[in-house]
Amino acid sequence: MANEPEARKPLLEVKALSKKFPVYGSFGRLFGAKQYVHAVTDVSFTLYEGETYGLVGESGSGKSTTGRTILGLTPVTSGEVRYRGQDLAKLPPKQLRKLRRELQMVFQDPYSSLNPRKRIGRILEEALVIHRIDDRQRRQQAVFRILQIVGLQPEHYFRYPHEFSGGQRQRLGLARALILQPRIVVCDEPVSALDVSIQSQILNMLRELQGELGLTLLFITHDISVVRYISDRIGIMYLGRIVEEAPTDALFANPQHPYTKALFSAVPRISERGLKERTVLKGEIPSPLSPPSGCVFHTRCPLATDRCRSEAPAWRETKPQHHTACHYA
Amino acid sequence: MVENIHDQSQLDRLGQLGRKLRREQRLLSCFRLRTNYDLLIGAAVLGALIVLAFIGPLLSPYDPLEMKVLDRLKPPSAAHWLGTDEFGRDLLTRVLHGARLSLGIGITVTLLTSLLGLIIGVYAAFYKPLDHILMRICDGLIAFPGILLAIALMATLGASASNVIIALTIVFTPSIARTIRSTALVVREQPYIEAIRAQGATNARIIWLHIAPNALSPLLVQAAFVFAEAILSEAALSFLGAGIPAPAPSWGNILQASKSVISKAWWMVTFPGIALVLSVLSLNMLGDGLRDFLDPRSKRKGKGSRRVRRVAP
Amino acid sequence: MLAYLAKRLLSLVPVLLVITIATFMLIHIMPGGPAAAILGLEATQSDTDALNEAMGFDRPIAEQYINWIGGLFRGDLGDSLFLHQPVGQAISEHLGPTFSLAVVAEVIALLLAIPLGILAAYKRDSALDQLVRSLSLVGMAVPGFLLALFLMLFVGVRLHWLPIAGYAPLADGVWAHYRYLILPGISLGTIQAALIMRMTRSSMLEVLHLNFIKTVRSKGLRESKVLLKHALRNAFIPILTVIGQTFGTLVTGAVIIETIFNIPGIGQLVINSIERRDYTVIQGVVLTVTLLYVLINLIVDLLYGAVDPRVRLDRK
Amino acid sequence: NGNNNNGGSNASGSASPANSSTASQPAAASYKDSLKIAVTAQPPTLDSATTASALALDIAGNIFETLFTLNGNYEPTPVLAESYEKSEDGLTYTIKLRQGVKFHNGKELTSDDVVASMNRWLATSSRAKTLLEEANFSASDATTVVLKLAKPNPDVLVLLSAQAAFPAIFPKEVIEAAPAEGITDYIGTGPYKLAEWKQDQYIHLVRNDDYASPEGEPSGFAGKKEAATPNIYYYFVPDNATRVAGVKSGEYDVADSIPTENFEELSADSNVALSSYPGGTLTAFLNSSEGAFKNEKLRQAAVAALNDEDILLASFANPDLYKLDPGFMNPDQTQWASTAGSEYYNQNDQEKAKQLLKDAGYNGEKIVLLTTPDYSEMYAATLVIQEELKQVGFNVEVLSSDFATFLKTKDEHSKWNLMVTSNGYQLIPPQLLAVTQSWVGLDDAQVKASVATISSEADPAAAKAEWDKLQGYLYEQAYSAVIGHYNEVVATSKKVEGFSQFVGPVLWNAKVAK
Amino acid sequence: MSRSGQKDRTALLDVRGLTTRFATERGPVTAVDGISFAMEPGEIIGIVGESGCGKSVMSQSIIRLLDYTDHVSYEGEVWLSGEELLRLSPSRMRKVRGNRVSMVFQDPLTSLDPLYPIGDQIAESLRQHRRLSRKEAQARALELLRMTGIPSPEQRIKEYPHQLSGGMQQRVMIAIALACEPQLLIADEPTTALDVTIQAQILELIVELNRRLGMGVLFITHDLGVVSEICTSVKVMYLGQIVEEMTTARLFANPLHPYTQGLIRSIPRLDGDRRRKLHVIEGTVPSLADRPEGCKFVTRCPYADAKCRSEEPPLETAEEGHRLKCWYYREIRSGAREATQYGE
Ligand SMILES: Nc1ncnc2c1ncn2[C@@H]1O[C@H](COP(=O)(O)OP(=O)(O)OP(=O)(O)O)[C@@H](O)[C@H]1O
Ligand SMILES: Nc1ncnc2c1ncn2[C@@H]1O[C@H](COP(=O)(O)OP(=O)(O)OP(=O)(O)O)[C@@H](O)[C@H]1O
Ligand SMILES: [Mg+2]
Ligand SMILES: [Mg+2]
Repeated sequence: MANEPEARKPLLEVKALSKKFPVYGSFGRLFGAKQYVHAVTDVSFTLYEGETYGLVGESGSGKSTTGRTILGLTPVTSGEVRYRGQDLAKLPPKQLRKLRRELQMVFQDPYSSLNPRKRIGRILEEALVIHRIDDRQRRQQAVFRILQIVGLQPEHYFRYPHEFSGGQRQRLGLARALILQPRIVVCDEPVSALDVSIQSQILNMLRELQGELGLTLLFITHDISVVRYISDRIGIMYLGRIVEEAPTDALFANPQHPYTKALFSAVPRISERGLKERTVLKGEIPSPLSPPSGCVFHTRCPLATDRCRSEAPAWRETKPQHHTACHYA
Repeated sequence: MVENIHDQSQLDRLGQLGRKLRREQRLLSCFRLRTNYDLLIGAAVLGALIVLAFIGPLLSPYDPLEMKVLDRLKPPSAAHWLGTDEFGRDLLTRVLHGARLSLGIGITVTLLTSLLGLIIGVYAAFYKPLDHILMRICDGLIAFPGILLAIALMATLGASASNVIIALTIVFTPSIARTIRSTALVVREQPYIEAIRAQGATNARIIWLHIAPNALSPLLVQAAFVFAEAILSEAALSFLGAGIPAPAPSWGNILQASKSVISKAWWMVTFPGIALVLSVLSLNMLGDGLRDFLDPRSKRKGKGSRRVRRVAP
Repeated sequence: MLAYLAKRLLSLVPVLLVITIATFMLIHIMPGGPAAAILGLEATQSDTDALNEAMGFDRPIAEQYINWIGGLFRGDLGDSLFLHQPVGQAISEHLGPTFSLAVVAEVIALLLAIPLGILAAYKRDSALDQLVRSLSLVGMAVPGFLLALFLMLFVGVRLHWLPIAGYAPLADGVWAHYRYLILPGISLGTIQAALIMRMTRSSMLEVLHLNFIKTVRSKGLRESKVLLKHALRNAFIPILTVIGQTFGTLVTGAVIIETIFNIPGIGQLVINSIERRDYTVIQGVVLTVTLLYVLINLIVDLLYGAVDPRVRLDRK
Repeated sequence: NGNNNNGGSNASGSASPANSSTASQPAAASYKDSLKIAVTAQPPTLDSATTASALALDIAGNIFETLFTLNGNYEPTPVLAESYEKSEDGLTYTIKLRQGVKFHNGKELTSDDVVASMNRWLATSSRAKTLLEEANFSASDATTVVLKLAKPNPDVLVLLSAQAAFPAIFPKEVIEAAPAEGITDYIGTGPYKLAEWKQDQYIHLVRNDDYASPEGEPSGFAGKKEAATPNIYYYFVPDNATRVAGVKSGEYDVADSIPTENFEELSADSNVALSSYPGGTLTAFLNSSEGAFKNEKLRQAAVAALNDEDILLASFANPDLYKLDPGFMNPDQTQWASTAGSEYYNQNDQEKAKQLLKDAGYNGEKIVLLTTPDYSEMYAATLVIQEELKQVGFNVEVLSSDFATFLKTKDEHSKWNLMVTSNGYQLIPPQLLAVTQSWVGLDDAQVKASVATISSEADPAAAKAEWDKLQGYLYEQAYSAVIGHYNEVVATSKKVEGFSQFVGPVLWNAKVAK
Repeated sequence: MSRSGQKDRTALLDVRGLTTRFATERGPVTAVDGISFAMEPGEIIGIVGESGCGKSVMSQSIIRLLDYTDHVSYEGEVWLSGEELLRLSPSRMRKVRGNRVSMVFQDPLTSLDPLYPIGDQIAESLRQHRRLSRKEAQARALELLRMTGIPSPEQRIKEYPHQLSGGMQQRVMIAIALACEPQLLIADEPTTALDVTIQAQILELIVELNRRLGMGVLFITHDLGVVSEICTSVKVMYLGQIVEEMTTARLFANPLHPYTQGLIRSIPRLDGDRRRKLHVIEGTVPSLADRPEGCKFVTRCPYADAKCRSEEPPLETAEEGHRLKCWYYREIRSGAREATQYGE
């Protein structure tokens, strides 16, 4: 799947992206923000044409925010997002709206991301209407086509979102993202609301479609087994930062960051042995309002030293294509 | 397989299917309607009142304004089914005409407040700076008790039906706007709004095609209450002498006049009182029924999507 | 806490500005003036003009407003043109009866509404529930003034149980005070009861569906404890909101009931002042009433904190 | 009601005459020590010189006294005065004051106080200003004052006794200390002192223990005043139904201004006694200064269309409570009662009205009737008139607003054409609103000349003749038309004794059995 | 282990033919359909199954928490140490809840009363069942908190649920459940709402407590990985029925029911070949309102035939401690039966 490194064409480059959400104090907006939620800090990565990049992390680590800022759904605080050379953050709204055709998103909760009062046909057609594509009849045909592609029946055109099962809704979310024939699709936890037996249907479909349509995927998830299955490269996020990035096989064969190691070991594994030996991380994830100094992971890291507490580790290539932010990797 | 979707017969078939599905949908809501007694009774009583208000006076042999002072305050009889008032006018005719005015004011006020409230609420929810200005004004208006505001306005504008409507609209709009705003604020944060924005929709499209329709169902319910409140407030204003000026009959007017003869002419307070209570009751029932009808929880018995993960603190 | 209070008070400033300016404009657009009202039907135009000039109503509105605001900063609401006392005093004298009445009405409403609301929610769809729901619908549909007239005729005039109108201050004795307030209290309380009952029922229903009710039950607690200690307290915030709102409207606008039962409260003061075109009193009352409304809301907000730790202090 | 209730000179008008029983004197213990009376509103002030509010004057009458007052026969009778002398030319009155009268503050009454009070009254009271122009009081010694007039006036003593804006005697210091808006320090010489004025609730009066009463059988406002009940409470009860229910239930001992609707109901109540006294006239004023009614024919058409009987019945409910009579003055007052113009009164002649309309070339112009719901009798009468005018083909609209707005609109003559008001009786025709230009803009040379003649004519018969002519002229020109005369009704509990009424309730000799 | 045929007085819990129905607008629905099983003291039994298959309803039926829901009816018997729970009076039942059997729910935040400090909530059942004084109860609550491994419990005990993180909230839930030292702990998806690293902490805690206190644990989850880590035996549920039950080891080594097989194969495994397509169970779970006749899995089963559609298979014992509901498991195991509808 992953093309040879030399042949890879960068499609989307994220450079030092940061996003802070202000938290207002008792005087509201009057006296400015009191504190900031550091949702995403200094995140950089590149999406190459046709690949799937997996972003993994625990709840609140900033995965969704990364995805949303990349698509300009929420303004960046600093950094840039370059899509085919254009900085999306600096684009006027009108042009950004035009570019949306090529940058689509599949949302985490398939039910609440479908307007409950509209029939599926209308929901899927709306994207075409917005971009003034085709006439009425052709649009309808396009919808039938896309329904078929994601494995639904033309009959479903006339139904309301609540008349679908979870897996079907997720297919609808996908259909909506794909109907504009985008080049990049950000999938924000597209399977985490589904049962295992349905999850595999969606994952298989996603992989097939990617191959057929030549999509580039940014796949966000907290499920390590899923991300391993779907991605070519993986970034591990912790507290708003990417702490490690590597091609999938390399990462699983040889995780270097202590957090990655703990994460992998915490995953309940199907085995016949019963409770296995593992590194259970102590403590809780720190608050993004005041991230720890130095290495953000030092509060829970079994190997932390004084250096970790004071000095933020640099982002460095520890192996070919394998980057880690740890002093001791 | 993908190809044969494009042929015309296939499209026709789907068109038919769509019609069938829509019919089913309609049947389903018919069913939900049939078992919604609040809604049915409320609508029936209200409908009956409206019909009576508009055709009743045509059937009555009396003029609501014609005075026969010698016949004043006669109890109900064959000639005057509900008796006569203090000027010898036929009470039934006046109550029916009063229904026109009272219900008419209710309807107009409801439409005006809903429209204004919707516009103010939706825009306030969408545009932050506007929000602050609009909501401060609304706060101010809400903080000042409605009936007093209405009385002051009536004193300023002078008593007339249209001024009653203006006054009541000013009184009721802020709270409607607030309700709409709070729903719209919730709707605005819904993922499907973000989803449609991600498709490249313009703000106007988002506001009017997505936020407004979804903020509408609380409005419908509240509209029924505004309707009821407007009728009551008109009566209260008239009762205080600040409502519709006589001789035009409104329920409030008739009740106001009945106050001084209450121990002598029970019919003057009883019948318009019943009409008033009945209409407000039916409106409240309608509102309740509507809420149940529109409440998605009453149709989806099961649970929504599961395993929604905990949001970070 | 203090910061929170300061914030609330600060956010009041624009509201008050809006309100006072609006009232000022409103009362000055009102036709007629205080002089005519003081001098009566048969007064001559020149008398009226002279009095208006003496009272300073011939000057530009903006100037009058600024003077008034200036007075406000010195804590001076001005003097009533009609009542022979300062506006502040007039308001405080009229506030007492209104407040007493509101308390009586609210107590009647709560005693009726909360238990019935809880029972209706607990026995959902039972006959009792149906009854409570119908009662609350009817309660909301009967206008207070009709009920008041009925009570006055029946309980006051026919049965002679209670005085039909009037008011005695608490200083005259507890019973003397409250006997005047019972009938108006019932007239006012019924509608409030209907609203509170409704809210209690629906809020309880919602809470009873929440997960933690299962936890509490899984501990083996008695139902009374489940309902009162856990469910009711959790359901209480919306109920409190309604109580706050209804109490707010009671304190600021029991106009009709006060008129019918001749209770010298704020509602009557405003009505009379509008009739008399007693400008300074109208302005003063509007200001007070707004402040009161906000104050009641503030108290309710602080009570939220007492009920629910999550909204304590200045958390938004 | 805010009308002023000036008495005429004849007391026989009361439907149920004053019951002034002072005969039986049961032990004091069996009477209540306070009397509660429900009145319609809070008076604007108790300073009688500055107000025309009947209510204010009723209450103030307990606190303040005048030099002269009217007895039951509407004759001026001394109160604080002891005697007077009139000069030959009728321009000088020398008035001797009664000795030993003390103000509520303990100060003895002197001529200085009288001069100060009377001159203030001459300067502030609008009646005195117009009818006693350039008159002046001075003190000749400590117990004698002298009134000098610019021109002779046959009615001087009547004016000094008048109930409207009556010339109360205040201590001189109080007058000097008074602010521009009027006196606020209510110190008088009357049988009661002001104890408390609870704004918008009640006025509490207590007996003046140092009171020096004039002698004589009580009659009208004159005669002996006992202050029989130690405390009097005037409660302000604006709602009619509440006043009625209150007197029925015993909450109040006396209820003023009983709505006529409740007359029958209260007559049937065994606990309540009703009494009534002539209240005034209900009069239609046509706006001849601007608008459609500038046209005399249209005015006449409107007056021709009136069915006064219906209007009165609708306004006062019970035929016992009103009287059909064309006179502008109190029909019981022999000096001025007149039936001139009766052919134009209560015509109810629709044909004539229609004919006049046609003659006038009426083109459906809108006729606006101005009224206010705050006065139910004016309001009801207006509604009936509207209906009656409609019947003959007028295009009529009612302009109704609250009282304050009504007062304002009344002075904007372009906004209305006809208005009905209820007015208390006047003592002499020149006081009538129907001839006052500032009232509705009546501007007619003949009317002015007549008024001048009446106020300066020394011969009563000639004055009367002139007044007959003037009343006839008012009707003929349809400037205004009396609709009828009405009674005011007061309800008292049967437990009340010694209550009487003249042109208002008289409470100082009343007591309430336990 | 006891066979459900005879009543076993030594069993901690013996559920026999438990059926739970709800009356809904569209008629009665059967959420739990004739479930029978037994468990011994100290056992950890896992119950797995997809969303809506009746896991929660089943567990809540055991302590009759659904009594307060509208229109619920139970059939069958539930024996807890020789006492039949379904026929107990409400007041006797209350003495069982929180005392002899307690529960931990899925979402800790919404399962704690937000308005009371956590100490009070722990103390509540102690005061109810043990009649402890306020002070004693608080002291015991502190002890319990410490036992669940919450840092600085003295301070936390006064805090409110929203002040705690999800992991800590779940520890509080566990402390509440353990307050009266129950014989049986029912844990209904206690880790689903938590992050993996936190989940690991909670699982460790439950296992440790089970070992130390010797109580039985009924562990409900949809996560087969979790089951494999902590449970001794496992029951697989589908549409209100137990379709297969066995020891955990066999579950992954030798599942026999086509549903269980499909389930296990469709999980992306950390050690599997990630380039292969995932196995898929086609179709979706039917709604309770239209449960198929015959075998409940028939709509999604690749091996189903007419018999499966009309006749419901019994719960058969395949081997000692391994029972399942399938007409053709032998043929499928031996490879004699080919997939009829869906190929791989
Ligand atoms: N609009 C917002 N305002 C304030 N804070 C926000 C906002 N959106 C997200 N955050 C905060 O930013 C942080 C990262 O949130 P984000 O949703 O990106 O996390 P995530 O990794 O997607 O988590 P999850 O797995 O729960 O979806 C969180 O602490 C969250 O509370
Ligand atoms: N009170 C009720 N009335 C009607 N149906 C109900 C009720 N409670 C639960 N159900 C239905 O019973 C079925 C089983 O629900 P249950 O909660 O036990 O599923 P579950 O296996 O616990 O699922 P999850 O993994 O989502 O928690 C579901 O279809 C549900 O809709
Ligand atoms: Mg997310
Ligand atoms: Mg469950």
